[in-house]
Amino acid sequence: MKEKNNHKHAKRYGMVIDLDKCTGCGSCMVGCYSENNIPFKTDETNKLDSINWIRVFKITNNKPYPDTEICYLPMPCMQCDGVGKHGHSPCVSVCPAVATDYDLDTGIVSQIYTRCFGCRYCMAACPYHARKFNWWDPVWPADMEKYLSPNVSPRMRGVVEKCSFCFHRYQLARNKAYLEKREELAEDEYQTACAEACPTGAITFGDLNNKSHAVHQLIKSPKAFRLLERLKTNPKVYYLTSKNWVRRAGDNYLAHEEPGKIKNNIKEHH
Amino acid sequence: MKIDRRSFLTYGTALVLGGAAGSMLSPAPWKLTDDVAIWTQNWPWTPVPEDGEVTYKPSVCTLCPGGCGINVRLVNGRPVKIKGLKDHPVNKGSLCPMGISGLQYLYGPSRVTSPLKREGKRGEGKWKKVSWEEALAAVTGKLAELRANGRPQSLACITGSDQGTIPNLIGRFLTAYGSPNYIRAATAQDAIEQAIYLTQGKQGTPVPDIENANFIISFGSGILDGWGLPGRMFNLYGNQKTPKKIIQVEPRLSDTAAKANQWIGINPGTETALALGLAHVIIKESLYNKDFVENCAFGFDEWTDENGKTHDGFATMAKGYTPKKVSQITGITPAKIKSLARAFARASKPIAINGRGHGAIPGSIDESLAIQSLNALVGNINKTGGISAIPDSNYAKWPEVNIDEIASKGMQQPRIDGAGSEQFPNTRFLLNRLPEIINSAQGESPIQALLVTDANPMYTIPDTTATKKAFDRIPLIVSFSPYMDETASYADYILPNHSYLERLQDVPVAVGISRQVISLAQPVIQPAYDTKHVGDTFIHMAKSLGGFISKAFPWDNYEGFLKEALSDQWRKLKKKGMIEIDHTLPEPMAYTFNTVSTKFEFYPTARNSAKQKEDSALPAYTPVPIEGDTQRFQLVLIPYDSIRLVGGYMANAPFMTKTVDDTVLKKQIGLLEINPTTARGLGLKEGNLALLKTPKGEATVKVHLYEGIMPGIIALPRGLGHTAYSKYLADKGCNTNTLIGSIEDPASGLDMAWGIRAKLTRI
Amino acid sequence: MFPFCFEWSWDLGHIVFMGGLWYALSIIGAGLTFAIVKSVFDCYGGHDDPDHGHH
Amino acid sequence: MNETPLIPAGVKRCSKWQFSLWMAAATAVLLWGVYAMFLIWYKGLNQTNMNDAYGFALWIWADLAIIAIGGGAFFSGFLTYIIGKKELKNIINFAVIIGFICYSCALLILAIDIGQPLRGWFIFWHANVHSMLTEVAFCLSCYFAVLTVEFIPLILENPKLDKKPFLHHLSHNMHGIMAIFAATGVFLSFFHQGSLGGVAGVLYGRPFAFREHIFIWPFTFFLFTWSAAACGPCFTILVTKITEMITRKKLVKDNVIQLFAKISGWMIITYIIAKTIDTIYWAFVTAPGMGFTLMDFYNDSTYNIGLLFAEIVICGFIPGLILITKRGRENSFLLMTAVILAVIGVCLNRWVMVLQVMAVPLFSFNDWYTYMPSWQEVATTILPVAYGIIVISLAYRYLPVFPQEKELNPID
Repeated sequence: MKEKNNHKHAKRYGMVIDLDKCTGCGSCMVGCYSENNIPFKTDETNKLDSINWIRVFKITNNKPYPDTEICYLPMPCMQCDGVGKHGHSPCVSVCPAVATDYDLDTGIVSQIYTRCFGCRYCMAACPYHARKFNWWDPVWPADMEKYLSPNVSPRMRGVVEKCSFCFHRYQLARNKAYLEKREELAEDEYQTACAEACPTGAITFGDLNNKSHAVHQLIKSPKAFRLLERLKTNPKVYYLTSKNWVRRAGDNYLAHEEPGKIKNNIKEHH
Repeated sequence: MKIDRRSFLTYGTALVLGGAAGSMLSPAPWKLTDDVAIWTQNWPWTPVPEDGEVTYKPSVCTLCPGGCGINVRLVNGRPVKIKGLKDHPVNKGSLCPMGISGLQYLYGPSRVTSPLKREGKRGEGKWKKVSWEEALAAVTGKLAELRANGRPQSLACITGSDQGTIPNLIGRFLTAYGSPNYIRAATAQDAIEQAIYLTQGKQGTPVPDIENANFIISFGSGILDGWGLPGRMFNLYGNQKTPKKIIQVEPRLSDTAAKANQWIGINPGTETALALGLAHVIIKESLYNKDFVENCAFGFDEWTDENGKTHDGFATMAKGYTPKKVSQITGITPAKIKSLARAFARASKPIAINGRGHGAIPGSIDESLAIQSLNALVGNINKTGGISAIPDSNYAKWPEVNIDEIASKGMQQPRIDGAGSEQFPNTRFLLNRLPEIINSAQGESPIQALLVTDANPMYTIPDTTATKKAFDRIPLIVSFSPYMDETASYADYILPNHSYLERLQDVPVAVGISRQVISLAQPVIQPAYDTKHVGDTFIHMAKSLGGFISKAFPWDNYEGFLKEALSDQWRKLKKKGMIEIDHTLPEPMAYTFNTVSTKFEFYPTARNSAKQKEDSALPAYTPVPIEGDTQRFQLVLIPYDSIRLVGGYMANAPFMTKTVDDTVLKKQIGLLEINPTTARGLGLKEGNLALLKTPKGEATVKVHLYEGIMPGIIALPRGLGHTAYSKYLADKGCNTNTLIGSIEDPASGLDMAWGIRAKLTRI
Repeated sequence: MFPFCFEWSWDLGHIVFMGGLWYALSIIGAGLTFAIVKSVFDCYGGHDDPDHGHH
Repeated sequence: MNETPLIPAGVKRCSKWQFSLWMAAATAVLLWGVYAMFLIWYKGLNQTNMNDAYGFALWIWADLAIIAIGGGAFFSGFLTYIIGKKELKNIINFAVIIGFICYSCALLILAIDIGQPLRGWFIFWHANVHSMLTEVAFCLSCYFAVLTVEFIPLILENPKLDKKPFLHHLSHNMHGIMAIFAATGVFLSFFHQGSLGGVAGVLYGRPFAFREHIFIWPFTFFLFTWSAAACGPCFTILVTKITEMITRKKLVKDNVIQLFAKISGWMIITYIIAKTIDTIYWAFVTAPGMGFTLMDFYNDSTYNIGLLFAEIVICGFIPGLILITKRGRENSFLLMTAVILAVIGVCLNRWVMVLQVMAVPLFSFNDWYTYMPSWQEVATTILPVAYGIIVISLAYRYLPVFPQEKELNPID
């Protein structure tokens, strides 16, 4: 969590997922797998040892037929800003070997696979289960390693990995901009693979600090909320929903409490 | 000093300890520690993808008939990622998960990497790699033999699509060879196109204009579960300029139902009754489009034929479908029926669509007729936001085919599946009838050789047991599949096609009431294995067979043919990747129909199947029979479709199976959806193992309690239960086609089964 | 753990934590060295028979 | 080989054969654990039943528990060398051995538990000073070094080794400055016991674990140190009593045990009062602020409120009260009951602070996460027990562990 010089124009990349638009198709997951060289096993039905940087949950209002409703809830890494000082996300603060870091320029929580030695403390710290452990050596059978992207290194067994907001795309875009002698990236120059893959456009990605980015406006919507906000994790992934039961399912409330009416004492940055 | 054993031990230990301590002061252990750590960071068995120049190649996805534009990212010519093509008119950048997992169809353990000849028993999995020369010689030898024996009609070919030049090329091969038995796998389009043909007199691909409609009643169509052109449907849903109202009518809360403005649970198989009930309300309350009905339609009111016989009109018939009666049939309250009918009729651009789930099973002709009549009542035929049929396009110019005497004799034989016969005059293909016909044939099988391309009948034809039995009787089965699918694994020869990313192909897709997009799927990579373009294989076989057959194929290869057939359009297609054809007719022509009455026929006079000659041709609700007696089988099993599972001739890529929820598949066992109240009655709890029995078969399933399914109904997903491919898909869950048979529509011969009776017992 | 590791920064956290660590390590190291050196002297300096008063 | 010169003078030991048999049994169990250990190192952590919800599981519990019960070493050092309770010198050797066993096992388990053992040293090299785990690793290793230093002079007192002049002097000189080592050990222990508590307490994403902070330390930091100091001596007493039972000898005088038990009792009582206050504050202030009621954490069939009752009342107040009353601790049955309950209590506390933290669902649409360790995990967790038995047996046989043994068991 070292201070960096160009802190003044720091970005806070974030995501807004419109749950009213999400159809649960799973394109974001597949888009992420193919972008980030995510391996697969013969059996991926144990979701607790299945590597998914973004996983789409199916939640229901638990009402009997025919009043049942379902809602799909895609969950990438929330890229928490955490409480207090910038970068004190639940995971970054606990990693003993600085293998996960909060980038002050972008607000993105990184994971350094070659640094990580697999203590899994960060997984214990993350309330979203966004972090996945490589319990197995990754295997790409029958020439399948030929489709791997050179922009994301495949992970070895025994390390933790998670959604990086496709940080390599940011780096590629930055390099391009640098060569073209530009300071700023346009909104569409840096988009995550899941946002790009979402066929209904439910995922919007951009700099929360930048007034011209769509996300900046979207998070002001009364429909906007974040998951487990009350833990003060201060996530940069926002959700939109018009359904109260969905909003309620996104956090914990005491019987008398109403979503959206709780005083939230998280300090907003910038 | 004397060295005895004791001092040897003492000094030895001291030396070792001292040495160990001393070496810690040297750089060796530290260097080793560091090197070992560096080794763990670069384990040789963890691949390091090669970097290089990044390029993009646009193409078209042909994994399903959706025809979405794709953009393939390549590094040093190596495809590494598939994205949607932003400016493609079909999908505008949206892709389904299957399209995005495309690279797993390029490489992987289920690919057939060279021609194979069967060694062991059928389906045993013992193969011998053979050369293309040997494999082609063996197959053409057998084909030549059939012709020599004067039985060219005993050759059949099953394909997955009849759109585009590849299926046409294969059709041409069969014609020149002398077999009428070119059979395309069934889809829901078959029933709809027949309903359109009967009411409008027009043969073509049905196109509901989802883009411009603003009120959609979907009778079980999984608009957001993979129905129609999936990439396009998602895109339209996500980018609604003006919000659409979607009413989803089906017994299970599907993903489409979840996203719909309203989900109406209906007793499965009673959609026809609801459609007619809606018509009843619309007519009774005089909400129908009078301009269309009075000026452009026939048979709305009573009419008299040339023999002086009076026939009921549609309105007369609809009188019988009172909300009360329909409510009893469908389980939907009369109030809901009325308000739905009113909302539909009052909407500015309403449309009613059908084809359950992905639209794999055609359903009854009555259902499609009733729904087309509903569309006609609101007058949205052949207009923006409505429904139309696009004629088979003739953008490719084919030279005349001349056939020899043997072929001509063969072509005069009736089709094996009965399509186009007196019994089913308006049906083009009836793959579902094939197993039964072969199985009931006396003596030799009427099919002696079967070619299968872009289809997986061993998996997709309902009643797998019967299909397998039928295929056992066919002496030669040749698969052209690039993958070791169920049919390929049961074949005698596999002549593997290129995978879709290695293949040249034209892809026609209808995207609006009159707009057709012809895209060109261009190879993004040289063939990775010893495979051959299926078009080239057929051209090669034609040339080997010689004579008129050879003459019908004057081209060197498929690309040569395509260039010639597309003539001046080829360059444009090659350059732009796609061309658009506008089929728009001038206003008056749009409402002039090719029927006898030149009007839209609410009373389809062309409907004259053997059974219904005497009856009224008007659509009517007759309960679709369902197999199984209610005593033994107290539940009803319905299959459902999901966008994360491929239920058709293609199968899930490992990535897609990875996205499947653990409430659908757990380890190797599929989960069965059941309403908690029904489960309670059976003493079943979440996660219980149970034996599912139907009149057609049985399977072990796990119970998943789901409030979103009608009590008494149980559901299993399509697309699981594969027995072939690789360990990433095989033996996971169960194939619904092993549990559900086909129910033949007496009017069309098409499969109209929507489920089967079933019994569930806890293990 | 050393100032030349790139994670290092001269902030309060590092000073207090690493300070404590190196302090403890120094005490242990110095104590051990003292005991060993003294033993060597004791051994060769003639104090042959230290009492066992520590029991 | 005649082993008489190896056995300290003036004490009686069992026959070589009896001893060999005993050791063989323990070694068999040890080898089973070692086999599992190598299996895990070779094939990876897929050999366990841990998963992405249970990143921390049986091993971390075992680590925390053995460090807590090994707390007798630092606390007896503190009492003996800093407070000046000289009586405890008669049990401190044994406390050090137990501590040595516990800490060496804790380090071993950590080495098995991490996904990349070959670069486990990154925790030191690339240390993040803000992480509680870093603090644990450093203090643990340093304190293990201290324990080794404390153990060495005892080893050197083996009659055979004691004959070497250098080793004889070394032992003597190390004893001479033992207070300095003990003080360092106490300092390190305070921080690593505390930081182990901090490991759970700082997890603000885990409402079951999270506690309010004093400066940078959550309440659990202090509670863990306190409980280890309170219950560690109980484990020392327990193992001493077991050793006495097995050797059928009295090894430590009652006044020593009584003193140790009394101090432990007061520590337990004060600890459990603090723990109760902490629990109440957490249940009624901290957790509700995060949207949870106390019962949200205990509505599972396994993780029910009985667990909290067991930890605080049955394994907290009861042993504490027994040990602070003279009659209670002088009754050998009650004393044993109390020390066993206290040990169970501290282990239970470590269990819930590791396993229940993982088990509690944070979303209404998630179920409680369940976990059952694999045999490899069980074997490697039992390994320390076998290892401990072996080390204690060897130490007891060949080293003058109990200074009062000769006096209490004269042979003539």
